[in-house]
Amino acid sequence: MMATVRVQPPAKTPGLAISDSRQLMFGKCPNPVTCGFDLVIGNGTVFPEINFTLPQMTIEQTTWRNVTDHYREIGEAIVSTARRLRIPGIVVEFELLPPMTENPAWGAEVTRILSDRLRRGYEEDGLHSALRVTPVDIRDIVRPPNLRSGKEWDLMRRSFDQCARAGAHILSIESVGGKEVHDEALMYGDIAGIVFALGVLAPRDMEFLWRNILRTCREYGIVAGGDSACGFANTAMQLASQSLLPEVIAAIDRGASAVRSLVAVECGAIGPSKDCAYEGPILKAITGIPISMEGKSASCAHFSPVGNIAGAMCDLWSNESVQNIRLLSGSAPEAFLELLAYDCRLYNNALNTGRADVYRAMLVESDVRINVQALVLSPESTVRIADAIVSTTGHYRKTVAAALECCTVICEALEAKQLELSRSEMLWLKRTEESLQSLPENEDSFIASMMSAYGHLIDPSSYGL
Amino acid sequence: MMATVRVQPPAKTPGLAISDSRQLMFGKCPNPVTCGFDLVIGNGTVFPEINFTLPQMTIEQTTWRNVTDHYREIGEAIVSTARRLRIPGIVVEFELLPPMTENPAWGAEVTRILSDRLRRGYEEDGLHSALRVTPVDIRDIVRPPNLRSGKEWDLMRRSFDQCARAGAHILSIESVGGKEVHDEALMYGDIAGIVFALGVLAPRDMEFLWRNILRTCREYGIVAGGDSACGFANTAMQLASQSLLPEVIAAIDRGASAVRSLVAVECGAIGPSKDCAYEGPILKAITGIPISMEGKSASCAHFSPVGNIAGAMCDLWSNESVQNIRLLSGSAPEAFLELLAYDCRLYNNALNTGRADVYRAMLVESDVRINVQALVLSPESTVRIADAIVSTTGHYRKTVAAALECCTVICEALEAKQLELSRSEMLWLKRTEESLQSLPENEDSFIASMMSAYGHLIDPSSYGL
Amino acid sequence: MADLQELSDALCSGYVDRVKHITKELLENGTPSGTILKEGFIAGMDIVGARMSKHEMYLPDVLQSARAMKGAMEILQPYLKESGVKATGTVVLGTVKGDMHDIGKTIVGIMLQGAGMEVIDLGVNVPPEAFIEAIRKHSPQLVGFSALLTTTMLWMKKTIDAITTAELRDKVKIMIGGAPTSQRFADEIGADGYAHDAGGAVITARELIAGLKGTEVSSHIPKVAK
Amino acid sequence: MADLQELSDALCSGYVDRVKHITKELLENGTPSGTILKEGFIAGMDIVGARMSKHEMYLPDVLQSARAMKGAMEILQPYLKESGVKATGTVVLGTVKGDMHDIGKTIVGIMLQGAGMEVIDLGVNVPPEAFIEAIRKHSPQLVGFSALLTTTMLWMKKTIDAITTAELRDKVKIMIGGAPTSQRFADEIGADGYAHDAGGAVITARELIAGLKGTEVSSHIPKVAK
Ligand code: B12
Ligand code: B12
Repeated sequence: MMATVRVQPPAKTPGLAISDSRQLMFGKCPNPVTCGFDLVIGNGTVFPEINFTLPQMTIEQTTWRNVTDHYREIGEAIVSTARRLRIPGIVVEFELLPPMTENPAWGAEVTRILSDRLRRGYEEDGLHSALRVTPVDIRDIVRPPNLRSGKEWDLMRRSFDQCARAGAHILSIESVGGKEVHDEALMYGDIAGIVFALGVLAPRDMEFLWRNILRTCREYGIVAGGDSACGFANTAMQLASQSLLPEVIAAIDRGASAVRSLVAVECGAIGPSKDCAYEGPILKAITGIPISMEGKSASCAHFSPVGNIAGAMCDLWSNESVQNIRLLSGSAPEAFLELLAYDCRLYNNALNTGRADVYRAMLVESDVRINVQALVLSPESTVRIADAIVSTTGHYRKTVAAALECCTVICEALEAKQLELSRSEMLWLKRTEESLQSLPENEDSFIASMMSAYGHLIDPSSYGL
Repeated sequence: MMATVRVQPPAKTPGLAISDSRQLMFGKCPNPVTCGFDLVIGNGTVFPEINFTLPQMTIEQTTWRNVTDHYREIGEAIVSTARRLRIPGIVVEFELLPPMTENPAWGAEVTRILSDRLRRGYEEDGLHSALRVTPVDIRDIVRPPNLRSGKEWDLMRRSFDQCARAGAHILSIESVGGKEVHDEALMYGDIAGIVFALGVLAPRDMEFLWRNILRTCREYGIVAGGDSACGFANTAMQLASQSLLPEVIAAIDRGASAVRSLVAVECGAIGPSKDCAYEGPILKAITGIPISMEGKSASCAHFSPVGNIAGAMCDLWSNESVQNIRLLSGSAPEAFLELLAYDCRLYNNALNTGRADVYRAMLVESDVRINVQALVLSPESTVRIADAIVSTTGHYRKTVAAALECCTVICEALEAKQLELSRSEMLWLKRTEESLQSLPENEDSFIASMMSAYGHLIDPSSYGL
Repeated sequence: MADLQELSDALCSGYVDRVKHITKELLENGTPSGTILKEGFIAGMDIVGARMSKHEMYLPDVLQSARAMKGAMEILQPYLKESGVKATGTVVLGTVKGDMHDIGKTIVGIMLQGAGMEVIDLGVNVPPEAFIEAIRKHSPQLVGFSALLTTTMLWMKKTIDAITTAELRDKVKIMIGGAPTSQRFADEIGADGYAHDAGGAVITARELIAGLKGTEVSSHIPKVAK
Repeated sequence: MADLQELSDALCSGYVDRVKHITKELLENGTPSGTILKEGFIAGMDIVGARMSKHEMYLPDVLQSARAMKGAMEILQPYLKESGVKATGTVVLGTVKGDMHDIGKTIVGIMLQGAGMEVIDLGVNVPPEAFIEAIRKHSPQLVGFSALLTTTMLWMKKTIDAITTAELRDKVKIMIGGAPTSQRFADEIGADGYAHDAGGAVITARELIAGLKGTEVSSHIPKVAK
């Protein structure tokens, strides 16, 4: 059965698809997506998105049989758990590991195994489902990274193509254009360098990359899901969790990173966005696409300060990733799918009994006052950052506007005693806001100054500079 | 700092401590317990109870150093996670493994490691906490089990004593008196044998066992927490989840098993009851003690059909048990403590903002119509079963009354179309109800008939028969 | 005159007396005891096992059929001995040292009996020496280990090593099971087979015993996707 | 006349020019270059490392101090060479084959430099041969592996085996890190050390290098409970 794709095009209004924060609700979005085996995402029901990876082993010709056994086992466990818990619908994400993109046929073979098992689940148990496939962005294997040509780029395109042919329903990627500058700027807490990476370099690569991905999606009639700022904002979140960076930097980076992720939608992606894209709510507010989010359910992949609030506006609820190892009950993917399924029963009960507003308020209030990264993730902050982005033009200015709006939101919360920050965090907030305010209005002069500081790290032609 | 125990004695009213099901609420109970490092359980806040076990290794003299390293590592991880997530209070459960009860000094050594780490957490971070220690009931190593004398019984008493001295704040156990009959009766779906085990044998052993445990607790000024029907109702739940038994049997077994667990409270236990005692709500309704429960959060230990409803009336929220193995984020105990902490933020937000009724309704409604085991766990069913238990005398008649009330609750739900059961499940419900109704009113004649069928499995003197 | 089909049906329904009655009738009419065993009892129990694996039959009903078979076997046993028909296999079963979880192991034992095997159940907390002693005494084709604790699983490995040291390893096939175990763990410790549940245990046991005797496995139980 | 204490304070505050100025002044007044390195730079960076481990100093401030030290080292280097003072140690660092996670490894490299070590960073996706070549070329005391994927961790084992086959194993100490790794994993694959974060990496690196040279470890960084 060919995957049917009924697509409502993203609202083309200049403003926001959702301008009232009370409408930014889990399970509902202006532009629901139908894909895979008759799964309708964002149309009144929150579904689990189960994500899994290999245990401690290498991926080589000699271990490939063992690798495919793991994915067959996981496919079986997912469908039987869905049957046991009467899960109505599910997105299964297969995040390729590097060798599976370097050998496109390997990634395609696993895609086929999972897609066929879901087809059988649909035909035998009536399980609605869709398979999201996320090839690896291997272009930064060479430094400075060669993003628009070369062996890696070619392998990546073939990986997208062969996975699409092998039965993927949704394509996504955690792209790394601009990361070579962002990593450096992040370590020095240099907001100008961060803006150069997120507002100048990344959008240019995203446009090049996602035009290609859309071509593949149209060719095979499958959905272009979206990108994730994992290499940017999640790195910042991890550094903050290791107390290597102030949390305000991670919060500002999160808001600013929405602009580069938005480019995927501008190129034709229709969601669901990637689970580790915590900037998802901002994309949903601007374009109305359904989004996948992760929080406490992803404690198996990394810890986070936004365990509950991250779910306040989700259309899919994910566990980010967990190895196929045995716990006392069964495999870890089975255990985390049970967790996701019960969380989703609460979302859907709230939606079906008019309690959605109350439940969303509980999810937000439980985290928002405890952590600055949770503050910028609240529905209210989300709409304000989204509004700042659409109220200016050009990815550079939009990125600066988003970052500044984050600073304003944080300052207001501090004044209203709704948030507390340490002395050093306050110092970094002030220093960062001042740097942002002193950035040039004109993009070209900004690029010139950044090239002197960071130019040695990039290959300009990879960004069309 | 000596663990302070401020105890409100369980309400001595002949009726129920909680007779209105709306009062059976998470985080609140008539008889809160203060124990450990100034932790107040059941007095308006739900705390996580983190439970953990060893990975794949043997416990021997040669591996003992490695064993204690694991528990030191776990203690460290728990306190640092509590600090990171600002968890106000926590119960840490150390479930001994057989060699640690067989060598009481081993169990005591691990108790000391964990208790000292929690003391430091209290002194340095202000973390309120209590350590629950659960020695192993090793008396059924010999068949038929010798419950009131012999080497095993002696080692068990010394294990309780040495763990109490080594810094335990709460003592619990999953006792197995009557299991030798219950296992057999369960396999044949023989409700009479089940009642003989739960209503005649188990209560007699519970009384003998818990009198001894109370003596130890009073001697060391620590809390007698409670028992768990893990060897009875959880075995039934597991058999039902493997489709080896009809779910109605597991549901009826759950209700009936409250009577034997109640004996611990009758002997002086004041809670918190054990996390895997899903009969906890019935104990809370009758005696007002605080209870620990587990649901979706225990998917690491075993799967269950009561993931959300199990939390509707909990005072502690537990993960049952997980090995100290690495996930992508950190250790599995850290990952599941983060999960428990975020779930508890929702309970406590609901309690502090007047949304408790709404949230409890969501937890109940999400499971209650999908599964018969969830139905008997609802607040309404809980109060009805509790009422049936207190409305008659003698453990035998109480057990029959509880089982019959479960049948009635299920039949009413079926008639009201609030539940669906397969044809074979309906058949088993009818057959079981009829057998229960035909059981003799007089306990002695019941015992006589049961001894002919199951007498060969037990040592009568172990039950004072 | 009742035939083998009726015997197997009566067995599936667990009618203890009817099964005994038909068994006697068949013997009186000269039906070979081996045929009654294979095409009556074992065929019937195979259907029971298949239904259980497809969750169409609960354990109590399965045990009722097993009880019926056990009852009739007492009648058939002398005839089988006389005509030299041996049980399809002998299995020594036990929960390894330090572990007292037993209900899973017990269920497996009953199902193996239902498949016509002679089962010697050593109970719980069984040290390696006890397994070795049982192997020498009963010379089984198959030894089954059960464990439910991560801290007793490795006693399966230690027991296999002890059996190897006692130079008995090539005399028996070894099968394992229990919640924390898996096929991967079985391969790691050098066991010959693993099964997730009782239904699987019968299939694996048959394959291993047949493998030992080099005969083809004939069983009606569909291979359940593990 | 500024003294070593002021040098170390200026370093902690990351004042690049002031650190260069004081270094020149001390050299002009005849303070031995080795003393300036040890009691000025390394002492200062040790305080920075300690503050970072106690979460009192963020990475940007730490890197500012590292930048200040790097700047002044250019002045000090010729004097050190002249008086034969060698760097406290040479470290070859890299993310193993198939893995492109690098920021963690980069941070560790910077901190090791701050502790007075010469760091050769081989980047990402580094195959065993490249590590071997770097060992032969730079003859480091220490080799550091980083990995963040469960499917690249075992390349740490393969690289250690390759180093052993190349008969270089006893010439170097090997230290590992990265989210999925642990002390237990380090022991399993025969590495000499593991550290959970950059602060720990400096402590472990010092211990391993000292162990190699048989000298006592002198460092002001308190042992952080791993
Ligand atoms: C019920 C139960 C008990 C009961 C005993 C049940 C019984 N009658 O055997 C009691 C209360 C006695 C008990 C005690 C303990 N338990 Co317990 N228990 C369980 C529970 C919840 C279910 C086990 C069960 O009865 N399953 C039902 C049966 C039918 O399934 P099964 O055993 O898996 O068997 C099936 C398959 O495995 C297979 N199979 C089984 N054996 C074999 C053998 C072969 C050869 C083959 C082919 C197949 C096969 O077929 C069977 C039928 O389908 C498990 C949870 C779990 N995840 O399993 C914990 C569990 C196993 N117990 C656990 C613990 C910690 C304990 C205690 C130490 C707790 C304590 N401190 O008191 C003690 C230790 C007792 C001891 N000395 O061994 C932990 C183990 C943790 C770890 N480190 O591994 C578990 C996982 C629960 C938890 N806390 O997470 N337990
Ligand atoms: C950010 C991130 C990325 C970024 C890269 C970040 C970077 N700049 O390096 C990008 C987006 C590129 C990325 C890509 C991928 N990633 Co990634 N990523 C992460 C994430 C969220 C954080 C990693 C990070 O930057 N941490 C911050 C740094 C500072 O911490 P650190 O690396 O742990 O380093 C510290 C310590 O480990 C230690 N240390 C580190 N190295 C060393 C070395 C020595 C010698 C010593 C002593 C100490 C030491 O000190 C450091 C400082 O404290 C992790 C999650 C996690 N749990 O780690 C996933 C994670 C590692 N990634 C994962 C995956 C699956 C991938 C992809 C395959 C996804 C995909 N299909 O695109 C690709 C593969 C890329 C590749 N070819 O390797 C999985 C791994 C799953 C598995 N099977 O193991 C993880 C766990 C996330 C998840 N999905 O669960 N990722």
